[in-house]
Amino acid sequence: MDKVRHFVEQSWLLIVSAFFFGLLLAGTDYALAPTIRQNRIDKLNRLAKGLLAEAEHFIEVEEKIEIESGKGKSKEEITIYKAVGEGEQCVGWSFSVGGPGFQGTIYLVVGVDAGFEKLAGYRVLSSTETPGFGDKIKYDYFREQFEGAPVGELKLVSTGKPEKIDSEIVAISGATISSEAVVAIMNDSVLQVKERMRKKGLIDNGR
Amino acid sequence: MADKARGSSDLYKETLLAGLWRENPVFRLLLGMCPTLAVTAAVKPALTMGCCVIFVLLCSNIIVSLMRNLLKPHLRILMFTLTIATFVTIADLFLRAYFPDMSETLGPYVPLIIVNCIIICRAEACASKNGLAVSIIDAVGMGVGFTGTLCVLAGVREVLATGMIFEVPVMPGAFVPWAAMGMPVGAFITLGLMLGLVNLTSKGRA
Amino acid sequence: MEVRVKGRFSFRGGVHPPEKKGLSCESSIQAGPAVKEVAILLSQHIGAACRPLVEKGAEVQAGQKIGDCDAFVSAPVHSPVAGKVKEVGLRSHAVLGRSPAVVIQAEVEAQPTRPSWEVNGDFDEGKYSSEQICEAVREAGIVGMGGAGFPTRVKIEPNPRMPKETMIINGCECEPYITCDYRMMLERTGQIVAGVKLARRASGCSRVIIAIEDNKPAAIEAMSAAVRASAKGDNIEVVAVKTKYPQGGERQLIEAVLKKNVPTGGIPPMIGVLVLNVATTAAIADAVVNKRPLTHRVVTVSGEVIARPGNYYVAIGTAVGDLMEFCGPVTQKSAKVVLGGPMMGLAIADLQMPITKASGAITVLTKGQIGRAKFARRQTACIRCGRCLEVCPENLNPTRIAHAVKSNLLDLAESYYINACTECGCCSYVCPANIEVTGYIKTGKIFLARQKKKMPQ
Amino acid sequence: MLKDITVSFSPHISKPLSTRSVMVDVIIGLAPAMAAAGYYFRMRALILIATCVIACAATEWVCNLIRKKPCSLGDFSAVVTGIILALSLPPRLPIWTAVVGSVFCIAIGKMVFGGLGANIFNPAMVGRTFLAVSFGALMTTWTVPATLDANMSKVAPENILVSDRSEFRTQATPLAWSKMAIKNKLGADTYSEANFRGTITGEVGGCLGETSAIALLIGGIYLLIRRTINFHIPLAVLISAFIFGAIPYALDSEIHTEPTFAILDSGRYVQPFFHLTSGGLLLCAFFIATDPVTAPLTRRGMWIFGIGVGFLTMLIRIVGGYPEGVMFSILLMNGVTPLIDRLCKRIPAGGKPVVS
Amino acid sequence: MIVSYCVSRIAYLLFFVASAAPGEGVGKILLAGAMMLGLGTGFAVVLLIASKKLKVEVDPKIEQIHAALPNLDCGACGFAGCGSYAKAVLDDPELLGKCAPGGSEVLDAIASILNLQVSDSGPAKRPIVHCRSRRDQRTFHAEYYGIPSCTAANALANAQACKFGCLGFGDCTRACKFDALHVVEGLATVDYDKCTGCTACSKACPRGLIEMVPFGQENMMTVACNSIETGKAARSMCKVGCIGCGVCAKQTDQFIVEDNLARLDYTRYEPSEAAEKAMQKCPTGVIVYRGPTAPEPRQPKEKPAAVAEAKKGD
Amino acid sequence: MDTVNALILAFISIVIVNNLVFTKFLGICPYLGVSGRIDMAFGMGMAVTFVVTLSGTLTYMINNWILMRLGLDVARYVCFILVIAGAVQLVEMYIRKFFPSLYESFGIFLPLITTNCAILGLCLFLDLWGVGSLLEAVVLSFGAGVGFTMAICIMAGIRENLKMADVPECLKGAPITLITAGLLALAFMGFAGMIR
Ligand SMILES: Cc1cc2nc3c(=O)[nH]c(=O)nc-3n(C[C@H](O)[C@H](O)[C@H](O)COP(=O)(O)O)c2cc1C
Ligand SMILES: Cc1cc2nc3c(=O)[nH]c(=O)nc-3n(C[C@H](O)[C@H](O)[C@H](O)COP(=O)(O)O)c2cc1C
Ligand SMILES: Cc1cc2nc3c(=O)[nH]c(=O)nc-3n(C[C@H](O)[C@H](O)[C@H](O)COP(=O)(O)O)c2cc1C
Ligand SMILES: Cc1cc2nc3c(=O)[nH]c(=O)nc-3n(C[C@H](O)[C@H](O)[C@H](O)CO)c2cc1C
Ligand code: SF4
Ligand code: SF4
Ligand code: SF4
Ligand code: SF4
Ligand code: FES
Repeated sequence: MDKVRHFVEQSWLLIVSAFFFGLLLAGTDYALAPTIRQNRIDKLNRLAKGLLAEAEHFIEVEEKIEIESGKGKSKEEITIYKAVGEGEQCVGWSFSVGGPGFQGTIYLVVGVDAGFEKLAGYRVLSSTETPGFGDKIKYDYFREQFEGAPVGELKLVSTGKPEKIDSEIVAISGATISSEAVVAIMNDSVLQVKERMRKKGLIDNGR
Repeated sequence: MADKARGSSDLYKETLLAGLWRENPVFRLLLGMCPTLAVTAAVKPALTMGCCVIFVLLCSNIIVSLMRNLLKPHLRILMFTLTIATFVTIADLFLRAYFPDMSETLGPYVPLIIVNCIIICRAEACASKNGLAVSIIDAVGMGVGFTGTLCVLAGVREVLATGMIFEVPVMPGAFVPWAAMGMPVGAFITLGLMLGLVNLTSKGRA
Repeated sequence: MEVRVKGRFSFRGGVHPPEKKGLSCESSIQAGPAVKEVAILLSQHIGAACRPLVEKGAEVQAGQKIGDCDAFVSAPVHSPVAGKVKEVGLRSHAVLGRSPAVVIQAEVEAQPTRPSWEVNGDFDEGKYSSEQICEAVREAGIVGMGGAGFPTRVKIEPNPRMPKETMIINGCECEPYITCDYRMMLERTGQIVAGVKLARRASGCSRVIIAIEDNKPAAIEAMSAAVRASAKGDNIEVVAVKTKYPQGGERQLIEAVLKKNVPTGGIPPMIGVLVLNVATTAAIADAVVNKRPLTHRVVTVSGEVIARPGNYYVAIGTAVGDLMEFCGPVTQKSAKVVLGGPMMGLAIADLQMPITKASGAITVLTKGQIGRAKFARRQTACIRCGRCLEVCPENLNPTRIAHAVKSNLLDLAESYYINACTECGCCSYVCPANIEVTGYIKTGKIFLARQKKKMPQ
Repeated sequence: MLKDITVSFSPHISKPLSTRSVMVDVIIGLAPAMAAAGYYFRMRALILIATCVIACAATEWVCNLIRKKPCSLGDFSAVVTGIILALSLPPRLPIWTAVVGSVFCIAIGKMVFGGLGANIFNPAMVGRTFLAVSFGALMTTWTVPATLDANMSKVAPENILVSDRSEFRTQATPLAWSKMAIKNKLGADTYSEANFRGTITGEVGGCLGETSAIALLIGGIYLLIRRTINFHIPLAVLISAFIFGAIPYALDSEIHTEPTFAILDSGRYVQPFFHLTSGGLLLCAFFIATDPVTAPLTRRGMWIFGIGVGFLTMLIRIVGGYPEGVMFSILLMNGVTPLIDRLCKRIPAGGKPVVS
Repeated sequence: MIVSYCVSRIAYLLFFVASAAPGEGVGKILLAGAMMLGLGTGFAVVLLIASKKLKVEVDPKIEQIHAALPNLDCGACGFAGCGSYAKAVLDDPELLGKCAPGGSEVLDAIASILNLQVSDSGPAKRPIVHCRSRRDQRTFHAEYYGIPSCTAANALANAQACKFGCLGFGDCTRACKFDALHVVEGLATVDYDKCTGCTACSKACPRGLIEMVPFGQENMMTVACNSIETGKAARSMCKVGCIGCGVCAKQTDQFIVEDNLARLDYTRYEPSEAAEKAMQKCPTGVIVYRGPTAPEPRQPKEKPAAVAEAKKGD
Repeated sequence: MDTVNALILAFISIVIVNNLVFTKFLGICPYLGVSGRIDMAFGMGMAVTFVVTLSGTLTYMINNWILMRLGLDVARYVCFILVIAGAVQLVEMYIRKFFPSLYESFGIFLPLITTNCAILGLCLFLDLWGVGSLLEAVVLSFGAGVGFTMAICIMAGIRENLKMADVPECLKGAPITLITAGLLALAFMGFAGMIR
């Protein structure tokens, strides 16, 4: 009994404040969690909206799409958003995919048209590419090359006119690896998504 | 600080100034180097980080100061850690809710404030020995000193690395950004040179 | 020096500075200056210094013992002249700075002449016992004449804990300029061989190797002939070793000739080896056979600014300045007076400093020879070129040691084996940055010794 | 009697060598490479070399002034640094960039550590890396040598201060091709055969001083003969680079013999010998890895250092993110040089002293 | 602005938590509270038990020092945490003051634990340099080129004629951690205001010139020479050296002349007429005052003719 | 085989490509403080390796098996730091009691490590990177420790050399160490892009 008393004497403060802090934390979390969740959705929406201008809002497609990433080493589940334009008509699709870049993984938000024929472009969700080098995948002049390019046929070249919209993507000077990574994501992953969606009949449903 | 004869306002002023310069946590005490290096690629994250540190420092100093007489020695550090971790979590949640971009940029460096030596140091060296007022002023002094340092460092790095400050271009058009300054190299070297400069201005501690 | 025999034996490292022996190698040993006053330093050897045995005003005979000490590692000193003790006071000493000396006013001012003594091949050392030889050597005050000045009796005396098997006679004379040993080998061949035999008998060595650098073919020839002609000379070999500095350093010589290394911090007897300088052996013979103490020695005086460079038979205690003057007017161009050779010798400041038993040479150097850069203190920082490591015969890391000393990191210097350095100077010689590597090492050793002494408190 | 005599520690004579004479030797050794640079890249080469040398020297002078130390330009090490930096820059780098690199390499690479002899990292490579990291695009645009490009003006272009894109034709370097071949899994053999001669004479794209293997070899052999450098490091670098270049090459030609690649001669990896003559490897082996200040002191250390440089270079070239790995491998090995020196501590000739 | 915004948000949050709606939210909050409670209790129990069971006996002084330290384990001292620093300071008091966060308070605390105050037995000892000769008052045989260190110069032949006097390369200056000793015109000179009597300099001098002397007075009288050369030799080497003439010893027996050198018996020294007179009478002026307010030493009385002579004869 | 490969790659990547000190700025305080001597640096490195492996593994388990399941993400930081602090303290006491010699060689560094952000940082990064399996978490944590040891030993070697250099007075100590670290970080960029 003595021991218990001693223990309580020693640590009552710690225990009490632990409880109090726990309450404080949980309360804060409870209050802020919705905002945080909303933030994430907002960001995706904002990025996707930039890609699919006609879209009014996005609907989360129930079914998850599973693709292989990292040269078939692992599988990834992807949530697809259907972009709905005027009159509840599908104007395109948007989803987020990742792939290995120069240093870390590059996560992109990709937009495609309703028929999965042409790319609507991408936005960088997160990346750790070198500032001043691979970082330029965030720059408009590079990204704009993808807008309207055909799905799955992109090719990286080192010289050419970036302004021209075709399957040729002009690499960022001094950062071919990052450029390549983006092209690879836009080719492989998007094709895979297209394949799976067609199998699941999602694309035709969307039409 | 035991010197009661001196006016308390003197004491406050001294405590405040100590944090700002004489005992500046980064330049003088070499504490909290990791966040200093990690978040100073640009001014904005540096400022955000600084504010988080001020918040946590303030809260933890207040709490520690209030319970300073109840603390048992061997559970002291555990108690500090618990307090700090709680407030850091709150700060982190707050950032995530209201400044999501910054939260993403700072990444795990916000939770790392938990182990930031400055905070434990102040809790131990100041708050657990002093009253509420002094602890608060000390927290503000130290926090602002830390933030100021971070911003100076970040300012230099951002201007050289991007030609911009607060994402507003400030360098002449022909300026080619020095990408290295935005990378670890730039962080280490800029901080090293700045420390050297500070040492130079105060021969006493060089 | 005509045909060169190619020296077979060598060691790792080392340098080859210009030999400059031509200045004095042809000059046979001549009588040195007549002196009116000699100052016999009481500490001319490694070990305990002597106590003076005479007082101011006392009359002394030539060859009279004037200082002695009971310590085992020590050697008595003798007066080279007859005269009167003028003073027992401080005189300049190349190592100790100022040191007590007995100053003797000579009765007559006469040039020293060597008593003539020829030893032929059938000299028989058998009639002297080991103890007799050792005792005679000690009484004569013989110390190593190769430079270190270690009391020879201590070296040759048999030691049951470290039995000596091989004796190496050091006739390398690897320092530039110096030719005194060379001339000794040419002119006192018989005496040297007799001394070798005596030392062999005293120490109980079974094998004797006389090592001579291959730039002295005449000496090799002369010594070989003498050994061949000598009775019981069959276990004495004469070998030519490669001309390279510091071939004469005993550790290097042993490595070259026997392919064995003396343990670091150890001494040759640990591996059963005894090394004696040729001049020392000559002195042994003189002491044992003729009972003559060591009061004179041959000194090379050389250098481009010396009018009459050569080898002189000099009374120990003669002032360096007097000897230099005797060799002709010295021009003002001289920048440094070195007691010994230019690689290991000690630069001296006070020309009144007396010659000691271990001083084999006086070299006078000009700015030109020292090297302008060195003179102008034109040092740069170490460029870590590694040349000093390459030439260090002790396989040390000289630049590391020197810089540790410079930064006062004595522990570090010790961990790089500072005490294994023999101070040969090769590292400083090659350093392109003109860093006084050896100087720092020497200084470091002093620091360390002082620190150690303080430690126990 | 004698006046003005002096006293100092033995030895009293020294070899007629000085830091300056060593550095002058290196400059002479670099002369063929500078000449080749001048031949292939005309005025551009001269201007870049002059800029770097002057900027390096000026920086050193200013640093000494700030520290109130005696001027140390006399040892010429800043000149060597400047030349080596210039020789490792692409020919059409703007002047201001070269100046920034020079200032960085002397100020941060050398003077903050205490000047000559104290620096841990090779200053020229520090400068080059800083430039490569900061100004990636400028540092990876390569000019066609004047002998292949009739358009290149024989004199300096007027607008030399700005990097004018129209002035030169650009070309990928051998190593960029080799990297491409690794990615595309083909074309390595054809390319290396076709361009091997170019890498020997220097008639290919690349940094000022790296293109001509022959000029570098001449200079390197001069230094070896003069004993300014010893052979351990160059040999170790070249041998290990060859071996580590040969391993994937050998493995690859066994695996990829399927006919699918028959269109072009198969080949993912260039021949190991091609690796030696292309890129900065020869310049590195003879002039950069041998920088005494930043290399190990002992011979065993030199072997380890050289092998490390060769290995890391090939690692970066073959599996890394960059076409060339010389500067990184030099810096990395410089960083571990103190540890190597410690590892290869010399034991006295008589063995370790017995502790009593 | 941002701050006020933040504050208002926090206030709002606290309010929100307090009045949390019933249901899922409260459950979660309570779960978190319970969790933290559990964690806190658990750790408290484990640590308390562990600190009992796994106790290791250590030197109580280490514990005391450890307790005095901030216990941040920040490594600023260069040691692995406060514990190892505590141990190290105990062994080597020179390491005092390495704890940056602790500052002077901690320094004082540790110092008192270690009993570092100088024990009060007799007057404090301060160094006296037994040489008073400035560079221009000495004779040089040659010029010394080389390592600027007294120990190095002392190991070489006597370029400076006097083997006993100050060499002026400042090994002592470098040894003094308190900036209390400087070489002035080739002579080591103590700044008694700064000196703490740590004895470092006296250990550093290769010539043993610096003696730690009990300073009974503010300024101590001393024979500022260490040369045992005979009078004639001493004169030829230095204008202000002791020639062992014995004039001082005739005035008072506080002076002892031995081996051509006069010494003051510091333990018996007290200011007296006789001592003052000895000082006046000393032909070379080698008897001087040393201390924080010591007057300038006087110049030697007679022009030492011997010096000029010696020079001619050189 | 594939998993083994992946683990090896993960290990190499955290040791050299994503070295905690040079790319993530973690553990700078001990990096500056304890890199003066190689033996100290090595001891510190071993201690960090040990603790980081332990806490990386523990926090991974707690995070994935308890916190995530219970939806208590909010208590993550508190839990992490308490687990680290408690575990370190226990281990330290244990080693000190039962393995005094081991304690002498590296145990003395243990308390220093609790406030070292490399430990917490690694745990947080493991969470951020979404590490897939416990095995990978163990390998990554261990690799992080090895990377730290390498970095601090290299720096200690360099600093032993710098002790003999004429570094400007105002740059001595932390400043020159930081600059050197910067140049090392520059050198380590050579490994960037190696493992993708
Ligand atoms: C400091 C530095 C950072 C780099 N960062 C990137 C990067 O983020 N992305 C990238 O693809 N390449 C990056 N590079 C790699 C090089 O620029 C590399 O030479 C290039 O990717 C190779 O392709 P190239 O054919 O365009 O030269 C970087 C290089 C350096 C020196
Ligand atoms: C670097 C160095 C060089 C030496 N050179 C010679 C030399 O040339 N001739 C010589 O007799 N002794 C030379 N010595 C001295 C020998 O090492 C050794 O002490 C001597 O030969 C022993 O003989 P001793 O006692 O008869 O003098 C040299 C010593 C050293 C350290
Ligand atoms: C000494 C030296 C070192 C070099 N080190 C590197 C290096 O580490 N990384 C690099 O990308 N280029 C380096 N370069 C430049 C390359 O050798 C060369 O230009 C190469 O072909 C790279 O071209 P790329 O980046 O366009 O593919 C170096 C050049 C020299 C002369
Ligand atoms: C053989 C040799 C090679 C050198 N190589 C370089 C070099 O690659 N880079 C450089 O900056 N300096 C070099 N130097 C010059 C000098 O060592 C360098 O500036 C020092 O690193 C500066 O402390 C070299 C010097 C020599 C003797
Ligand atoms: S020879 Fe001189 S420059 Fe070369 S490493 Fe040795 S000390 Fe340094
Ligand atoms: S370190 Fe000593 S033994 Fe080695 S070369 Fe230098 S002086 Fe000779
Ligand atoms: S007192 Fe001694 S240590 Fe000081 S300068 Fe004079 S000789 Fe040198
Ligand atoms: S070293 Fe110590 S005793 Fe000597 S002057 Fe300085 S403080 Fe005084
Ligand atoms: S702030 Fe990172 S270890 Fe101290």
